[in-house]
Amino acid sequence: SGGGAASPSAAATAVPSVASVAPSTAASPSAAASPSAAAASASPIPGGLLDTVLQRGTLVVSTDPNYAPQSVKNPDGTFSGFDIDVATEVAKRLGVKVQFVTPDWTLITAGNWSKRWDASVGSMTITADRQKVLDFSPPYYYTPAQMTASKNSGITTMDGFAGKTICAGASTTYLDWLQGKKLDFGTLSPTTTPPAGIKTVSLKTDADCPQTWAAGRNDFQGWLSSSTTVDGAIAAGMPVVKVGDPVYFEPLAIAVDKSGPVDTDFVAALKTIVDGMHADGTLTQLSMKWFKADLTQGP
Amino acid sequence: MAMGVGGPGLIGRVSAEDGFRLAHPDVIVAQIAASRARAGLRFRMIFVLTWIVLVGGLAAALAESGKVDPSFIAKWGPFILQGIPVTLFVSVCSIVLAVVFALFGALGRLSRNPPIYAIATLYVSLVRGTPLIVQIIFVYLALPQFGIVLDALTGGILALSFNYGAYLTEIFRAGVEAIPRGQREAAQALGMTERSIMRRVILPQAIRIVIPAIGNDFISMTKDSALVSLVTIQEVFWRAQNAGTQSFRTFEALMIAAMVYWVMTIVFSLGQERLEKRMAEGDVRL
Amino acid sequence: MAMGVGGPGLIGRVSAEDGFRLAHPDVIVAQIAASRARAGLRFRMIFVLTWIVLVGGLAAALAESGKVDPSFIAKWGPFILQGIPVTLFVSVCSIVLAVVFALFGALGRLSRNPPIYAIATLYVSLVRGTPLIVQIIFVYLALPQFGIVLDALTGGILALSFNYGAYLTEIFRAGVEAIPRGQREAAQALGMTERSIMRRVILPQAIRIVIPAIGNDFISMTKDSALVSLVTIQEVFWRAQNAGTQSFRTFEALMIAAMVYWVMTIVFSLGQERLEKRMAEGDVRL
Amino acid sequence: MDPIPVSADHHDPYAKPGTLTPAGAEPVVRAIDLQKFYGSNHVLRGVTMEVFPSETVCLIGKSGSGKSTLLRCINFLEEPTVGFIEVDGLRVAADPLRPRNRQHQEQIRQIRLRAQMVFQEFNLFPHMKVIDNLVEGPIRVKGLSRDQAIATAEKYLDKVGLAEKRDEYPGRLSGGQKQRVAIARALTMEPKVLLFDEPTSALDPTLVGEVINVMEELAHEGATMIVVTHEMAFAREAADRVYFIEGGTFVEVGPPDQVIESPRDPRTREFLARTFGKAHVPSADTDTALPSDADTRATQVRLKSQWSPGSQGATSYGPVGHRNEPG
Amino acid sequence: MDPIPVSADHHDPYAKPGTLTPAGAEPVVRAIDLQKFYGSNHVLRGVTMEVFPSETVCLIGKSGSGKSTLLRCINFLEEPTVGFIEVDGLRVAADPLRPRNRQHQEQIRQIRLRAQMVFQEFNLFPHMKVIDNLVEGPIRVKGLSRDQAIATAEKYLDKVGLAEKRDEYPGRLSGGQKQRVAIARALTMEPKVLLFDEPTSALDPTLVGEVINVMEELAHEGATMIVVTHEMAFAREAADRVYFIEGGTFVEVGPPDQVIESPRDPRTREFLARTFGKAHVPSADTDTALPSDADTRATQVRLKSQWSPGSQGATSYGPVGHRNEPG
Ligand SMILES: Nc1ncnc2c1ncn2[C@@H]1O[C@H](COP(=O)(O)OP(=O)(O)OP(=O)(O)O)[C@@H](O)[C@H]1O
Ligand SMILES: Nc1ncnc2c1ncn2[C@@H]1O[C@H](COP(=O)(O)OP(=O)(O)OP(=O)(O)O)[C@@H](O)[C@H]1O
Ligand SMILES: [Mg+2]
Ligand SMILES: [Mg+2]
Repeated sequence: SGGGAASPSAAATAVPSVASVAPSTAASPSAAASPSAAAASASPIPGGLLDTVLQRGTLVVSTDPNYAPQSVKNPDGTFSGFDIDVATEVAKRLGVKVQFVTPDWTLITAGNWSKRWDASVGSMTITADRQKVLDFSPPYYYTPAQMTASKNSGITTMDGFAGKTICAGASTTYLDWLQGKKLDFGTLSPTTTPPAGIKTVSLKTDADCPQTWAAGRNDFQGWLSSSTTVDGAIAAGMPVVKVGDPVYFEPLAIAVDKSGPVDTDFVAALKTIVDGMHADGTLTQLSMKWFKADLTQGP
Repeated sequence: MAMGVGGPGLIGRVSAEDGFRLAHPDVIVAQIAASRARAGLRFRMIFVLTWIVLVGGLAAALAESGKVDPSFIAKWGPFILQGIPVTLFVSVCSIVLAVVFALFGALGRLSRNPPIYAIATLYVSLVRGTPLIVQIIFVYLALPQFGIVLDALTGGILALSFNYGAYLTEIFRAGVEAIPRGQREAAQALGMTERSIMRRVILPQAIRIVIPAIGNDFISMTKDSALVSLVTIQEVFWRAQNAGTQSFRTFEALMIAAMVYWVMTIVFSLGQERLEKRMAEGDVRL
Repeated sequence: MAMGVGGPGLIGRVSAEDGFRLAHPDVIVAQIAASRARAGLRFRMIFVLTWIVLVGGLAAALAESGKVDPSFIAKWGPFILQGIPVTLFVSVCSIVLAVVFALFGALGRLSRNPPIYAIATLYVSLVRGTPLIVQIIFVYLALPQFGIVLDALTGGILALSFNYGAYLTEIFRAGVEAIPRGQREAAQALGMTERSIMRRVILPQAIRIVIPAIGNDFISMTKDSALVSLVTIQEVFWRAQNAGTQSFRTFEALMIAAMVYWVMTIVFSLGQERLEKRMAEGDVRL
Repeated sequence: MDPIPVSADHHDPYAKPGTLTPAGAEPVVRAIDLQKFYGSNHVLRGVTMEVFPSETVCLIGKSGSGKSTLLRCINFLEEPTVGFIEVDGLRVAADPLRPRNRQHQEQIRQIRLRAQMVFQEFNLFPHMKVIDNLVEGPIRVKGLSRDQAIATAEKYLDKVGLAEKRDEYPGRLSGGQKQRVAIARALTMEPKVLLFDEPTSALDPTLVGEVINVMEELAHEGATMIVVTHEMAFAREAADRVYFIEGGTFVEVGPPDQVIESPRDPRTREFLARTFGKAHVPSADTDTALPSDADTRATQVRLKSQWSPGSQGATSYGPVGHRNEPG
Repeated sequence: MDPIPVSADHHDPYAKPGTLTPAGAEPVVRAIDLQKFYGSNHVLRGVTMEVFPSETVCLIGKSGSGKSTLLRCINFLEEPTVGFIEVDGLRVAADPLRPRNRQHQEQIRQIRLRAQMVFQEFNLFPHMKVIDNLVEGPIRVKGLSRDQAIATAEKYLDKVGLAEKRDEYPGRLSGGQKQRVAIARALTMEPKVLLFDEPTSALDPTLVGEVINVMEELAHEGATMIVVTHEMAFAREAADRVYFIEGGTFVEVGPPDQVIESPRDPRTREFLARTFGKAHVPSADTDTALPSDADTRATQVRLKSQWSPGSQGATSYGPVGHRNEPG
């Protein structure tokens, strides 16, 4: 699941808006490998996803700009954020332009994109369930899932949540974990279990939870989200306190629709590009820029 | 001599000696009635058949194509159906509360006291001028700012009824204005006070005019209550979305939800039709 | 001799020699008119004052309480307002398409051909029986299953217009049925065919009856278009939610959105009133 | 038009106690120098009318001449522009410039319950049974107990011959029955004067008779009545005085055998000719005048001179009790 | 009731060519053994009627006697249950059990455009100007060019004296003007026969005259007309034959001076007495009968005997052109 928030000032750089397309200006260091390392290498499968993208010359990327600092739509209509920079760099290395669309998060995770967009560069957690409908690149970074409590609940330890109600965004892995479902992240699968006897509620997006407290409601006492979002909320003055260490780490990757055109070559190309970005420090640099921490190496 | 079409109608018999002999009037009446009944039956049968072909065909096509997973329906159907009592509870409470809002709203809109009229008009204008979805989230987030913290269910019901109250306000007002002027005049001529006239003469008649509209709004309400899913109320739509996203089968889940709502509205519409018929037949004619 | 209240009205003067002398009729008329105008003006002033006190007071209270951040409005206001053209575009396209749907729907509902009637009835029943939010997501997810992939905007417009088309279908049908039977008979008596009668006599009259309803539906549409935000259309509500979530200020963002919708509906309502007045004054009386 | 003098002491020059009026009685209704404007439309241009107890006066005139307006000003369903209304000694002056204050409103209510109106369109309350229509006023307005009110109501329902319709809803009654219930409703208030505004105009011609019969009965029993009507037969038979109004002023006033049978004013004559056909143009011998529409109905009506309490004409309207016999 | 023999060759025993009928002409309209049931309500019980060219026949009878039904069966606005309709040689048999097939529908359309109807309620198209009301039929139904249609329309609009209302909308016309436009609309179709269903019943009494004048004019110019009417003056003056219908059968048929002036059947006599007052009861000298409602209007109408082309009565209805003069 994606999730992160920061003050709008995090949107330091302007990135082209939905319709317009341009190479990344800020994100890509000179160390970037020569463009289209993967794209040029093998001839794409005719009619496949890679073929389609290269033919079109544009990579259409879905993003949910409700998650600062991963993805933000600025007041001027442009996008910015970690995911945006990653997507822009990926497109650059594919040798195509990038274009963003903004479907609802539940629609992205549901699969069956009907070729409306090519890939989701949206901090999506690789789960076994999602792998039934989506194909994933290797993780491009890992976010810690952070438990929080409302300031006036007085909760300071994980045990304090026992029997309380905890909020999470709809269709997130956080909600699944809280509801006791086994999260299958492969080697990174969490070993922790949620506090005993908790109840859950879900709001449309992660950021709705702390706002409910800020509004004065106390329908729930805890909130589970990515530490990046939590940091953003705290920075925005939400009455939130972190409780305990991260409960697990999520491997976040680029996703592609299984039901779409053949994508094996495209996924292979993604692997090459992501591995390259790890290797040449591009991802670390972007992580430091947006998160003030290096989240690209995992727990 | 005359060109033209058609022989005599079928009702009768032709004999050699006196040409055409007409059937007895009763026979004619019966034959025409039978022919009408046949035509009506045929119409209804084709109608039902068309529905079966369309709905059934669509279902079959989906099932065949493998796009729809029957095991999903078996697994999640009951979970979604459990939302029905919640949907109904929310709708019933909201319509009752909406009628209360509307009663006061309508009295305000009919008032000649300018502040009262202004307040009622602002209520109607604001509520009818903004999307329900905004209102629902707004009630959820705004009231607590003023120290009023309602649980989600109460808040959702309040938002829905506040919204429908505004629409019903105008319906009630129109209902009151539809009462012939003579009714008010007759009551005035008896020497009744304005209050009595409203309470004893105008409102009882207006309410009867307005009952069908309340019924319609109740039916809409069952559907619009889907929006309170946004504030964590686990009614049919919320459950469908939830089931859908969990199992990556939003399409099937929504289909089930749609069917649930469809059946509910059909049942309620039938109920309303019967109610209206009963009212029309009743002793009290307006 | 007589007990009672009040002296003669104020219109005239009392003189010593002949008691009360009445003013000239023109003076009476003018005095009454002036008194009426004064009362009307006073009413309107108190009305406006009440609105200002209520709306302004609320705004001031919020600003004072520190719950509302003016810098947020300054920063994100323009971003949200940029959704207005999208909202309008979606609404206009949808209402136009809805009228087309409704035209065919109404012809179907009036048809005596059973399959056509059945299809039109199914359309109306299904669409009016399920929540718009379900329909919007459904169109988005279901059509691609049959290989029809529409971009989000087209899909959203289609869903909205399909929905409103069903409601308008029934309004159109009622409009056609409101045309006096004599109109059809007169056209039949002239020897016109059923097609001509519909096209030349019934529909042109029905459409004029139905225009106010289309106007109302357009105004509702601007609000219901908020729901197409779910399928990625960046209209007012989408932008408001987005701005709100990013900066953890959903409450303020929704307040801005609500104001935008409110102003839009007020403007459109005024436009519609003028249109209706113009129609009522026009040469063509129905 | 020059200013008209208005004085609370103006008197109706034509008013004189009727045949049934107790000696020395004061008028029950006085409308003094009454004027009414609708916007700039000068509908009543100063009319003065006095009605004594037990009198029946008829108001006739063309459509739009102001008959209904005058009647509706008397019980303040319309606010008069200039002049005075006095009912049963209660006097209220016209006051069109201000809303009425509480004291005025109460006075007007008192006038209304003394001057009960019967409408052309009946205006029964459709959601109440007949009996509830009748007791509504007495209970809410006069503060009677329900039992008292029902007793009174039943008496008058019986009087109009509809005792058996007590628990019917108005929707189930014929037009004539509705109007008789409306009359009973007015009577149940036991008013000082009854105002009738074309009580038979909305009725099927075959139903006019039953209502006219009830009204005649009332007139002959000494009820005080002001009746706007086009039923000349009724006016001729039951009226003590006929007012012919045109353009908002009284053009001719007098007993029916003058105003209807031999009108002096050409406008009255024209009105009668136009409205009732030439058969109504005065002729020396009324009996030989040929029957017309209106006269066909008139056969159901007994002439005042022939009338005696308890006698029933050829057309009866059911059981009718008789109140106080006029002396 | 026993089976009635029905035969396509039945003839109207009363029908005979009218005063203006060309020699040797066949009937334009024949309704043969016509019966009509509404559900089990037996409204027409076998009527046979033949109308020759240039004849005017009037249909009179009580409300509910089946007058409108007969007229509406002739142009198939109602489907007859039994019998035949023949208009201008086109014959269509009743066929109530099946929907009409295409061929039948076309035949019926042909009959309709030959037998044009004028309705009580005018039924002008309110969204079209007067001229468009008139050309709609000719253009859509007869396939005329717009120019041709307008020329014809203007001719007939002029005939009914409303040339200057050409570009008005019907909403701006008086009732009488509306009905004259409706007549012009029917005439513009140049039909073989005109059917009038109480064309003056929806009119203010003061407007009846102008419509009657137009109809008289048409009758005298040799138009073939079947007229349902309560205007006895018109029937008396313009009709070649009067059919009195009661309970769905013709009770009395004959020239107006027989059926109206001296009816033989007691039912006819009762109808005339009840509907038109006693003034209509036959009397030896019509001129001395006292004027009544209907007669007041009749003064606007010229008697057939006095009528000559081009002459204008006391009340004219504007410029009127005259078609073919009857020989
Ligand atoms: N509420 C009103 N507002 C404005 N004008 C009115 C109103 N009521 C009546 N008038 C006008 O006052 C005039 C007199 O009306 P009124 O009803 O008193 O006539 P009337 O003599 O009762 O006629 P009718 O026989 O048609 O009932 C008419 O010109 C009418 O148009
Ligand atoms: N469409 C219909 N459906 C059922 N019954 C009808 C219909 N039209 C007429 N009738 C019945 O047929 C009978 C004759 O009606 P019709 O209209 O022919 O009478 P009419 O002689 O024209 O009377 P009027 O003078 O009132 O116009 C009446 O009893 C009427 O109730
Ligand atoms: Mg009146
Ligand atoms: Mg008729």
